[in-house]
Amino acid sequence: MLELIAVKGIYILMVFAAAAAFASSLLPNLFHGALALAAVLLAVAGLYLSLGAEFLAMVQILVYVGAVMTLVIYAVMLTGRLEETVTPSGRIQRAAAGVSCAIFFVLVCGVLLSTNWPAAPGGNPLPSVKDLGIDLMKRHVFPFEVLGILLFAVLIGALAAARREKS
Amino acid sequence: MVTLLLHPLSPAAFPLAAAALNFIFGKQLKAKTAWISSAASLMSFAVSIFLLTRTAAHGVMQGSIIWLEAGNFKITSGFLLDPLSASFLAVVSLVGMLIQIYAAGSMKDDPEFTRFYSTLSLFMAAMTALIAADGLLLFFMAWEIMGLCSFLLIGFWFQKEAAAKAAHKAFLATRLGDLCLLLGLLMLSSSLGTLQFTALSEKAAALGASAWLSAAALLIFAGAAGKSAQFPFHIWLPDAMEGPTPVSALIHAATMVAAGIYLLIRTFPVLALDARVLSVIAAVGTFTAVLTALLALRSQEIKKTLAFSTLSQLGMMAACIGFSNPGAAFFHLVTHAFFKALLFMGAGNVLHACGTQNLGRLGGLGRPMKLTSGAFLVGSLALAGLPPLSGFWSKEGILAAAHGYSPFYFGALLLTSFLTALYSARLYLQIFEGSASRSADAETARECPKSMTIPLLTLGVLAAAAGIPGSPWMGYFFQTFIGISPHGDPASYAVLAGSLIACALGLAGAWLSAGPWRGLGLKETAGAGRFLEKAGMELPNSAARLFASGLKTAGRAAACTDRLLLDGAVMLPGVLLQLAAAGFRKIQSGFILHYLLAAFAAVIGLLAAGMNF
Amino acid sequence: METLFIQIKTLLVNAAALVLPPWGVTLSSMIISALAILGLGPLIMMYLTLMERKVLARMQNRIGPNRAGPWGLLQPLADGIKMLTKEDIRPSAADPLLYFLAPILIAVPALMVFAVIPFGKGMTAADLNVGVLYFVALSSTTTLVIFMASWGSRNKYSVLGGMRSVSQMISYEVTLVISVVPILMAAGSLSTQTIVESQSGRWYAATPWGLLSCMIFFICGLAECNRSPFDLPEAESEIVAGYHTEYSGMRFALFYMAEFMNVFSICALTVTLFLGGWQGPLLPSWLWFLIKTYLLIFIVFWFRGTLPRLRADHLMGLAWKFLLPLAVMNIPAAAMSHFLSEPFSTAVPLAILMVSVAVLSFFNKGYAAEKRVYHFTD
Amino acid sequence: MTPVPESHYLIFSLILFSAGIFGALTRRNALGVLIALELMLNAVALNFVIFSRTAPEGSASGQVSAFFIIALAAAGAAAGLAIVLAVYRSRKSIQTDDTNLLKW
Amino acid sequence: MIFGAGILKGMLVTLRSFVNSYFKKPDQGGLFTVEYPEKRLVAKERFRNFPFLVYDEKPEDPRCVACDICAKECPPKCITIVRDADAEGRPLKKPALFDIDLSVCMNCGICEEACPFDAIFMDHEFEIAGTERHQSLLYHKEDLLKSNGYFRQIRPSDAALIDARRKEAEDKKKAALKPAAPPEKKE
Repeated sequence: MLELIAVKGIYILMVFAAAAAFASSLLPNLFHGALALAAVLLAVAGLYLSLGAEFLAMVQILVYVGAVMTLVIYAVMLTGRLEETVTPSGRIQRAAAGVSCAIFFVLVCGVLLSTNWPAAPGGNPLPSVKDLGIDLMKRHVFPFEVLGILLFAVLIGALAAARREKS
Repeated sequence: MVTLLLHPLSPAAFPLAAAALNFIFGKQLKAKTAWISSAASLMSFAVSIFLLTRTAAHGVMQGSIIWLEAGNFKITSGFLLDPLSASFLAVVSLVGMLIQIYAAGSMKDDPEFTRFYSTLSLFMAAMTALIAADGLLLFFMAWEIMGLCSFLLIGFWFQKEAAAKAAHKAFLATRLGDLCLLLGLLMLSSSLGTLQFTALSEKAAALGASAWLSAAALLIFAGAAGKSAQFPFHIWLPDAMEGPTPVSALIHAATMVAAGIYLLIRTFPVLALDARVLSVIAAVGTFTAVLTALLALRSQEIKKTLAFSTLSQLGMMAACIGFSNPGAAFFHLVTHAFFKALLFMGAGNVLHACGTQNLGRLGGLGRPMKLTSGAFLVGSLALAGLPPLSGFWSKEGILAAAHGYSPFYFGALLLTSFLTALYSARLYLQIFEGSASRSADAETARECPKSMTIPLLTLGVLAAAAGIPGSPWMGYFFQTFIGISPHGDPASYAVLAGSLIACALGLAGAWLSAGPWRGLGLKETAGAGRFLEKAGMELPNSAARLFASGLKTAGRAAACTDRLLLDGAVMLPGVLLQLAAAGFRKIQSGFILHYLLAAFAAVIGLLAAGMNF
Repeated sequence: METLFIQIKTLLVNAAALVLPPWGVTLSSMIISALAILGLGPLIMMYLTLMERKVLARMQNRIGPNRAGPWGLLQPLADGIKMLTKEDIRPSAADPLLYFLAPILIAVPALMVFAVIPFGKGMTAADLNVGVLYFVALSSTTTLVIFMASWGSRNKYSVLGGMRSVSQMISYEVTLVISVVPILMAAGSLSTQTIVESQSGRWYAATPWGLLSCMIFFICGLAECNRSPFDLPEAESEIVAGYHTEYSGMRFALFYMAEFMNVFSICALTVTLFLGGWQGPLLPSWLWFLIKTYLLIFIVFWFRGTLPRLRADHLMGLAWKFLLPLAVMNIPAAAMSHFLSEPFSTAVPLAILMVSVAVLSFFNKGYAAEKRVYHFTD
Repeated sequence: MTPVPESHYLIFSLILFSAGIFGALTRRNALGVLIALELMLNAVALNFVIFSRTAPEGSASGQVSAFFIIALAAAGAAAGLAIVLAVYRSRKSIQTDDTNLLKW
Repeated sequence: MIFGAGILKGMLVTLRSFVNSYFKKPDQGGLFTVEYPEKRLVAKERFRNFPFLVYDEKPEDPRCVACDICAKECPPKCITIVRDADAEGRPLKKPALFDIDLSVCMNCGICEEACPFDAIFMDHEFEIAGTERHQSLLYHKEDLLKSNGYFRQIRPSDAALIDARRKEAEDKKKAALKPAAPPEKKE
């Protein structure tokens, strides 16, 4: 019985996230868009939890909602006027985009439904945080280090780009 | 060191060194350049005299170095000293020396003094090198340098419009001749395989006559005609008088113009292969002689008259070669060098003395300029062909050859010699005889300084005595010495009588026209004179211009076809590309969203394809 | 006494078991602990406000609120009623969605964080094995809500205050997370329960690197909830009241509650991570926990009573130039102590930390104010 | 572990992805595009996690790659926003159709 | 630890004051707050608040003789006096009307110093809040009158001095009048 509630919860979460995703694309006010994105991120974190990836959910919240969204909103506040609303793009553009997205969706849906995914697993235990850490340090240690360097470089790059010129 | 000095090419080396010296240190040396080049020509004269005696004693001297070697193809060039070239060398270096001494006096106050002398020495070097050359290659190079020097010297006073134009015309005319010579030369070398004079004759004899060789011969004659100003190319010599008088004396009387004849003599064996070639040469030579003799009568200036007389004498020499008697032509060449240089120097003195050379304003200079008038008299009489003087003997040789060849040519040449006698005597009478009152500057005229008159006198003596070695009195020693061709039958009295009568008639005519019949018949002959002038001079000029304009239009036509076809072909793809680019540019609208949309559409396309609907 | 609350809960659950089907029982146990937290939260908040005013008063030789109720115990109730009755003014230009959502959303993470805190032995609402990370993640979401509040109220002061507080929270969050790393290395797990149990022998605060990371964690925690020396964003004297300028009445109460709950949770987490959580000799585990937490809270108010407010750039300078490098240096120190044998296991970390503190103090010399010398006119 | 079938999750992530693309295509504001980008990256990360569930015994590579995607997205966002700020400072507007200097 | 030394010293100060507040006497560092409504601070004698009129025996005849000096001297001019008249309209040495507008009065005490007849003094009573700003703060003669006993009670030393001086003046007058007239004039 509890599972049923959980499943219902997940579907509700999905619907909420989908709505928030479309809201973030359609809302004229960019700030609302950004917040809708935050809502989507939290929903996805919830989905990660439902998929058993706790560490990932927490990382998602910490990195995305904590840092990236703050950055985005900082940018929105710095660039947008206090009450500016964003002008939506031309009618043809929106129509064309809508049509192409719809086609894309239909195509991939076709693919999804036609292939038979392996049965929803009950058995194998989910990797715990420890397994994740070990795997990160063993098999994926190289990308991990490269990632560190990349983030360091982006840090400096972003500083240099956004810095107000001295002269 | 001594043997090196006496090397056959050293007569060329001295003037070359002098030319270089003058050219480089010209500014510092100033007046002394005259002494340097005269000394150089003196040295080359002395060496050539020594060489003359050696060749006379030991016979032909020959030596050559390998000029160019490519695989089995080898070109050698060097010197060939046989009696012909040795004697010509002596004559040329002697005349050159005298003229350089004379020039020192006449060109004294000219600002470009050093440039004059360095070019003159360069010319002497080229002339001597040409004479001593053993093959057509070195000969052709010297030939070209001479052409250059004549251009520089004619256009010496390049500030003067006329001088520059004359130099230009002379250079172009001779260039055309050189072109033909080069073609002929190449044809010869390709067919006979060699350019050496000695080898040339043997190979030609071995090969026998052929259209190719006769064409080559004709081309060589055209080259000689260009340089020696035969009929179609004679237009440049009268204008070349714009240059300073020593230049006219040296180049346009004695040496350069003679080079053409010397070339014909050297390549005579090839010319002789085909009788038709000889007949062409003879015809052209005679025609030039007659025509220019008539023109000489009309001209009013001393130097122009002398120029025409040179043309006619050269015509006679060419004709003589045409009559297949190069020896007589050479003998006349030598004597002509002496008295023609003398006449030109005389004209120079007159010009130097009274500043003008227009016959109408001259007259009665005999008394103030005794020496010049005396020498001038000897020169003009030699030109006329008075018996004891050199002119008679050499002309008589030519007339004998003409007589042997065909009576028609004999008559024509007799007419020429009569006309020659007529205008040379008239010239003398108009300048030096008659009343002094006619021209204002006649009174101021004074004898020129010693440095100018001495060369005049020596040439006077030479002009008088040069004929004797080739005369019967010395048993035709000169002809046998150069040994090119046997002398004609001296015994034919008709020839002897004909020349004597022609000379006498000419002198009498001159005396009459200058004295009692002055101005008689001038008007009647004016019309004919102008027609003659037009035919003789303007026609070839306009022909040349026509030829030039023809070339120009041909050039323009070629240019536009080139631009149209070639460039067009190249430009076509470029133009097409630009059109296409203009079309495609619209796609790049600058809006990121369009690009995104396009990219996304592509993705969908791929996807659809991937799922092979 | 020890398992008082656990017994209460089991009692309730058994009662529920009589009525509800099996799945209902687990649901009810969840709901009961959730309700406990929901009730505990505001209660804590109310009495923290009172405690704060009392402590501050005493420090300033004042008595503090003692009018409402015996010794002022009903003062929070009075405040609550005041908040409720106050007119709820809303700026006309305010963005309806953001302005309305902000106060609610600020309380949510503040409450959710309590799920992870082990109040006593076996008394953790939800023992996640990513406990600490859960805590840090949720505390980082508050920045977003502050943005909403400041931007939603369309007021220059609030936007400025919002920007300042967000930048402050971000810089201190980084140091907070890094300062926790040595403890996680020592404990070997992220779950708060195991961390507390691993401290049974020796509190982490007892070890040199543990003490240092405890101090860093505590200071950053304070900065995280804009308290005491770091309360620049809502400094009344400078920018009115920072991001909650435009809020009044119940909305402001929510902000106020969230702030105090953050204080409580930071102190609670400091206790669990460094001061041995509910480990204690005699008293029941939850009592120890509360004693330690309230001690720390007393220190927080103590800070509030003494320290002047930090200037904006000093605030930032402290975070990035002093605390962060120190926290980073702490990690190798902790590693050293773990791997080296006994005599060196304390000496080497101490040496490393001493050196790094000295070096950093030297480099940050510019910030330390010189000693003021007073010249009295003679 | 919830018995929610995988295809539902995949369809959801597809919806997320299409929303992201739609947003990217229609937003005229550079920031809007960045937001849409984050959305898309999230959808992809979700896919990884979905498939990590059926991964063979105990392998965490699905979650690790999702972890990397999150980190990279953060780096991307940082760089993108820095550039957007620089553009804003120089052009006073970040409407995508204003920044068309590179048009030929 | 030069970096943290200042902070610790400051913390110690506040901690000490926190602890002292519980264990120390008010004057040695403990709490000295007087919880106002229940406990009150004894006002110092010279404490000045709004003025009041003094009467000796009966409120009807106050010491004030309506000489109007205090009204003239009052900087904000908040005192208004109307001299009393007997039946025939002859002025009496008593004020018929003596109003002080307390909302204007600034408790400067100049009227007390200016009054030659020791009639007006500054009161210690400060809890005089009114329900509205205008009439309730306009005190009339009846509100202002207070007995000399009250005066002696709130300002013992001053009252003693003044009473002594008045008595002495009275005795002197009585002595001076005894030979001439009865002393009832000078109350």
